[in-house]
Amino acid sequence: MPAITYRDALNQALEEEMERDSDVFLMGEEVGVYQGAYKVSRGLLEKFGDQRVVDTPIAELGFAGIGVGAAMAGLRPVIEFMTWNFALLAIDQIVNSAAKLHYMSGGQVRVPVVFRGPGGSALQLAAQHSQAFESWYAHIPGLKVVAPATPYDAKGLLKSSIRDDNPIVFIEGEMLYNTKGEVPEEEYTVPLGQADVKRAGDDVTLVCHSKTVAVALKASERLSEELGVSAEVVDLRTIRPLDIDTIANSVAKTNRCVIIEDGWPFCGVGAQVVDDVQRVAFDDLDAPIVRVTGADVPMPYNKHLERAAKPNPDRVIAAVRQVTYQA
Amino acid sequence: MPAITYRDALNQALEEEMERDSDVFLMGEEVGVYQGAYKVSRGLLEKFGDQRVVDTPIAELGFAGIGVGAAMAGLRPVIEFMTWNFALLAIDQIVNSAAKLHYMSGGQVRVPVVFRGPGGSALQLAAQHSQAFESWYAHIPGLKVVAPATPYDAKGLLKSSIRDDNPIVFIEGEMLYNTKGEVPEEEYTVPLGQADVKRAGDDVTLVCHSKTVAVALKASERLSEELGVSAEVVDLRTIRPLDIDTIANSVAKTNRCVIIEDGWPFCGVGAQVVDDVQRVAFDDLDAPIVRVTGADVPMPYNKHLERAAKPNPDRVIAAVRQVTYQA
Amino acid sequence: MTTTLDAAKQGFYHDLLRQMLLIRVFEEQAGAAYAQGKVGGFCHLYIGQEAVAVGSIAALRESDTIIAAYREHGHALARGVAPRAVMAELYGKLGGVSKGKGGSMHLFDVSRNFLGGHGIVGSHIPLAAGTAFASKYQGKDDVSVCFFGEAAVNIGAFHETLNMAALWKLPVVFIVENNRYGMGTALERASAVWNVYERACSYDMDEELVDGMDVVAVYDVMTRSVARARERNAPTLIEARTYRYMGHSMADPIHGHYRTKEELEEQKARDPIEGLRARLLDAELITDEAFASMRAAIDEEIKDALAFADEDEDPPLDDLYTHVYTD
Amino acid sequence: MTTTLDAAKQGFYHDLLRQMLLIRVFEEQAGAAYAQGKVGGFCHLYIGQEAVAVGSIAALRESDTIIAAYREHGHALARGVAPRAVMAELYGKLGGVSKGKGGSMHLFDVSRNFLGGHGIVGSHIPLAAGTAFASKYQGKDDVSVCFFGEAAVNIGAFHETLNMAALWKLPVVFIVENNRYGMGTALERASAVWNVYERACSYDMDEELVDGMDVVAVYDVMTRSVARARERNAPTLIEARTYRYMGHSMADPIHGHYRTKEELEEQKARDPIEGLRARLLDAELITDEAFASMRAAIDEEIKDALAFADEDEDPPLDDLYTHVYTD
Ligand SMILES: Cc1ncc(C[n+]2csc(CCOP(=O)(O)OP(=O)(O)O)c2C)c(N)n1
Ligand SMILES: Cc1ncc(C[n+]2csc(CCOP(=O)(O)OP(=O)(O)O)c2C)c(N)n1
Ligand SMILES: [Mg+2]
Ligand SMILES: [Mg+2]
Repeated sequence: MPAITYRDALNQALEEEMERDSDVFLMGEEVGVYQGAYKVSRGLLEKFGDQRVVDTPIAELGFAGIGVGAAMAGLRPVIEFMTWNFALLAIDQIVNSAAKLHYMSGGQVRVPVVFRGPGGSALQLAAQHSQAFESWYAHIPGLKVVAPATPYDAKGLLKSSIRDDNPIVFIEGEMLYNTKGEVPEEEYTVPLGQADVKRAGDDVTLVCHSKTVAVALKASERLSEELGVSAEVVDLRTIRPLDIDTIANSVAKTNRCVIIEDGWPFCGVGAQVVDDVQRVAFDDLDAPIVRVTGADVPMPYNKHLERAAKPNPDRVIAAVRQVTYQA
Repeated sequence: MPAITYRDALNQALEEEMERDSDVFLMGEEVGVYQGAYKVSRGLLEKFGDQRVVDTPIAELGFAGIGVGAAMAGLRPVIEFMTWNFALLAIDQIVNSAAKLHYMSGGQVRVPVVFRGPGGSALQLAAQHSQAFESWYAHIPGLKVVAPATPYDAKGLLKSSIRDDNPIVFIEGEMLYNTKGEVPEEEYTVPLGQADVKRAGDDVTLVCHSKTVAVALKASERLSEELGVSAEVVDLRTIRPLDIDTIANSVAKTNRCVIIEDGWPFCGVGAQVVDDVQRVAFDDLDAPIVRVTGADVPMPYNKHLERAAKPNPDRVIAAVRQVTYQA
Repeated sequence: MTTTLDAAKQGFYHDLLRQMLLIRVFEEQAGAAYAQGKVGGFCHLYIGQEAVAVGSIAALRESDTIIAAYREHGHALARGVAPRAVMAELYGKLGGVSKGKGGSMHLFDVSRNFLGGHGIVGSHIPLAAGTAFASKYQGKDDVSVCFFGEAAVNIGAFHETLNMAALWKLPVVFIVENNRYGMGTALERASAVWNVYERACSYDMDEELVDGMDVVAVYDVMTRSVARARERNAPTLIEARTYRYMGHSMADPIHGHYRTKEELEEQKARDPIEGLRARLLDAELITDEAFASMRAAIDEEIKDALAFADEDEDPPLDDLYTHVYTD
Repeated sequence: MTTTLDAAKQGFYHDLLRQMLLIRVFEEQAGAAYAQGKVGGFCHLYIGQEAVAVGSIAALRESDTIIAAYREHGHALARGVAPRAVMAELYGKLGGVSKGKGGSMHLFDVSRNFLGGHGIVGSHIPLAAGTAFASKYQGKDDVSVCFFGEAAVNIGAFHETLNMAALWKLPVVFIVENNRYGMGTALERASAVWNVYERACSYDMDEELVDGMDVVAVYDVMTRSVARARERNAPTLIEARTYRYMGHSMADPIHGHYRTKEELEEQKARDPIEGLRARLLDAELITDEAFASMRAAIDEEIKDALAFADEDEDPPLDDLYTHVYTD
């Protein structure tokens, strides 16, 4: 299998789905002429024309709503937010329109829209440009929330998202666009709602998603080398619906759990995982579940402070020591 | 002490703080001439004039930002959202401006603004008007989140919020405005960040806030009568910062915990309480923590469906049976 | 009234009159049912504004899309939704257009391209541009029509959407129903520009001002506006000057702090139904007998609707969990 | 250039020239430092637009408030913030204006009423109306000035704010720096109206169009706009036509898909610094020697700023947790 970047994997998913279904179109800031702020849409304008690759004014609320309206009328819009930080301006359309129309209309209206773009912190972008909102969207019934960690998952999950009849919040890792991984040449999809065991292990379960999967994998290597601890790495892939079975099965085996996420701790994704795990696997747990999260602060610009604010293998290892009482 | 309504308690807090400090002003839709959509600001326009009680156009993003700007310039704005559902349109100003300016400016800028209004579900207002967003705001470092359950707490906490130098999200219970409770005539405040034991008990801890405090209290009465179970009711009052000590002390005594909230389950306030409790009180817990939440659906209009979607004493009692293994 | 009647159109005029009267009687009965507690939540009556929905929707064809705000009973009825289905929805019954899940504010009938029924001010404006975008994308010549109040022009969604609708030449007609008040706020206290239609200047969009109490004038203006949209994708901003006879919603006072009883009575002299009836009598295009039997038939129809809504069943409790996601 | 020079103002012209040149040299060096990896994150240079900040800020008094977007180095320098403090902030150092926490996009100097430095397009527009509201509330006659790009006029915050600023007569001046592009999107592809100043029509607000490459013209227009705000609380929308010489940010191409090298060269012929220098030479109001020594002094000042930023220390790691809340 050829190794391609996460960016190109997303680009392939968009191109293939637009090829497959003429109802699919891409709309957002700089997606066309500029080839995408992060170049995810490179070449699509040239291939599909400006009716299907639509550059918008800076008007997140407006074009998100236009996307929802187009979906109500039967199209399959892919709405790109240059970053999810800016989607706060459009959140009324995502939460009050997209997530509720099917229910409020007694099942008459369908809203097959995909909202996508990079989320989480990057490098020195400071407080307003370094935020992870997975837990917010996952709080909302009516939405599905996807956050892939690898090129393979990114492509497969985006294709499934575009084909899904529900509104999807698809959060890409801004720091992952240049990462490479194997992606098959033949057609495939990755189903929504299934976590993936990225590494098998026996002693502790590391739950992670998006950018923190790499952190967990690095930590797990060092854990086996340095502490002889065998860690199992569970990549959530889809945050909502959450695949609690895969997590519970792992914890039933390891009896210990550490949850890693890029975002803030309070009511973060990890808090929900803790809630579920302690309920379904209470007797399996030999230690409290420990979380490794982004620091509970607005992201600072200075690079040393920023580094200190992010989850890293050291902090994961320290957490594993805690849950294995090797402190 | 005279018994007054939650609405009048809030009205008193506003009037007293506006009396005390001329930098305090109230801005929002219908707060003046119309006397407030829920009459919380009744009489204030007549008393303080239209420079300090400002009716706005329907422009949540704009007037929330004007409030933040006025706070940056040294005033103490109280920005009323007719309901927190509409604040989704203003959330960029709350999260990207108010919550971050002090940090981004290296401590130079202060944003002493209070955003307030009714939250949670009321009666048959359907999906777009029946949402509880406590967990969203509590996710954000830089914000403090308050959700009082009684007239006494409402008045005391609003006065503390107005005097606080940080941006405050003050969520009132739409269904609580007409509820009565004793409020002293003399000046008092309730400090932010302190939970309150609304009922002492030994067998199980019921954690709740806002509207669900009444549900927990009702349930606790029936628990003692019907099951001989003595429940301790802990009212969070402030969601962020969370008073985990009071909760942990209670659980250390009861060894069992049920969390009740009006909002959706996934990444709700209760999820964070579970996360904290299982970590600080792991060995105290004799059973998994169980949560009673609003149904994980957009709120339906039909009154029977709506009733079924909300937490009630029966569901709390069922949860207590679970954690006390009396199922 | 400005328009002159054309004897050849007698049947058409009778139809307009019948529709307006149907809405009037329906709303009077809906108000009565609300007072009896049979209708819950927020109920915004359309009495006084009938000519706007009836005159404009009469200029559409069935394949055109209609999107309205929460004051939309009249628009649904003018679109041909059965009074039974609308009343049953107000009662929250299974036979309601939205299966009892939407209620008064969220009427949907996809079979008639009636797409709600939206409760967040301004939020449905981009949705209408989105359905218009879809029509153009699909190569159809269907037009989308969006109804909203004069207070909604001050919110961001209006601005963002009108700019994109004009920039992209979308087949959409925006109809501002200027009833002079947004809840208790007079237009002059919320908007820097008092002629709402002038807002079109910022988007280089066609504008129209019409007497919203003259159903024939509304029909004429709408006819040419729809033609512009259908034939050359040119959007229009129409301001229809009308008046709301009742309170903002059934929970609000009819007059008081914000408007006088005198103003209300004065406005009622412009009554759209009485106005057309009188003109038809003058022109000898209707007889008192004909009008009386029209009225009698309508009374029957609404009585039937009330009976149907009364006897219809509530949705089963399982419906609480259906339609959150498509299946 | 339209304005004619007045020999009596020689000193003033020299000062304008010096400030523009200081910004130019600062930005060139900031760009070089970015290329060396000493400046991180997003860095938006102001080269080409110097006349707008310098000419307009020269018309203010110290107690007036300035709020800008993320392309604000020039505004901070024109406001008198030391190059050392700005450069150190770009380097993320403790001696930076925002203590290294804000970076290039978030410069704050409260002692100079310079309130940022904001990264969300349009979000600072209501903030400026808010500081203007505070000035009027406090009975001061200080004016607030808000700088933003032409692409920001299409977002909701612009619309909501201008309406309220005009409706409430707030002492604020809105300056649109029309550099023809929002990232890679030409004004004509984002806005239905190509004369940005015409947007004032929707708010019945005073408007001004000025050559943003003529610093004296900007000063004159700003002087009368500020007077309107100070003397009769009349806000103004100013469109200054200018041009950005560099890419949108240091991460973006200078030309390519969205604009040609030829257009860039053509625009450089309008250079504000070269233009003023040439006119002063013509008018014999400056000598080559005087200009050369002015340039030499500026080179020194920027060299010193670079050295300072280089040697200055990083904030201590504890700073990660300070300024989240006030203490
Ligand atoms: C964003 C938002 N803010 C506030 C409200 C509360 N609200 C409902 S209707 C209304 C007034 C709207 O007036 P207008 O647009 O003129 O329509 P009308 O009710 O007169 O038909 C307000 C403030 C809301 N539903 N949405
Ligand atoms: C709400 C929002 N959407 C998108 C962005 C990404 N973005 C940053 S600057 C910019 C272009 C702004 O152009 P303009 O307003 O003309 O200012 P200029 O950069 O030309 O000075 C965009 C799209 C953002 N920061 N905020
Ligand atoms: Mg109105
Ligand atoms: Mg620009």
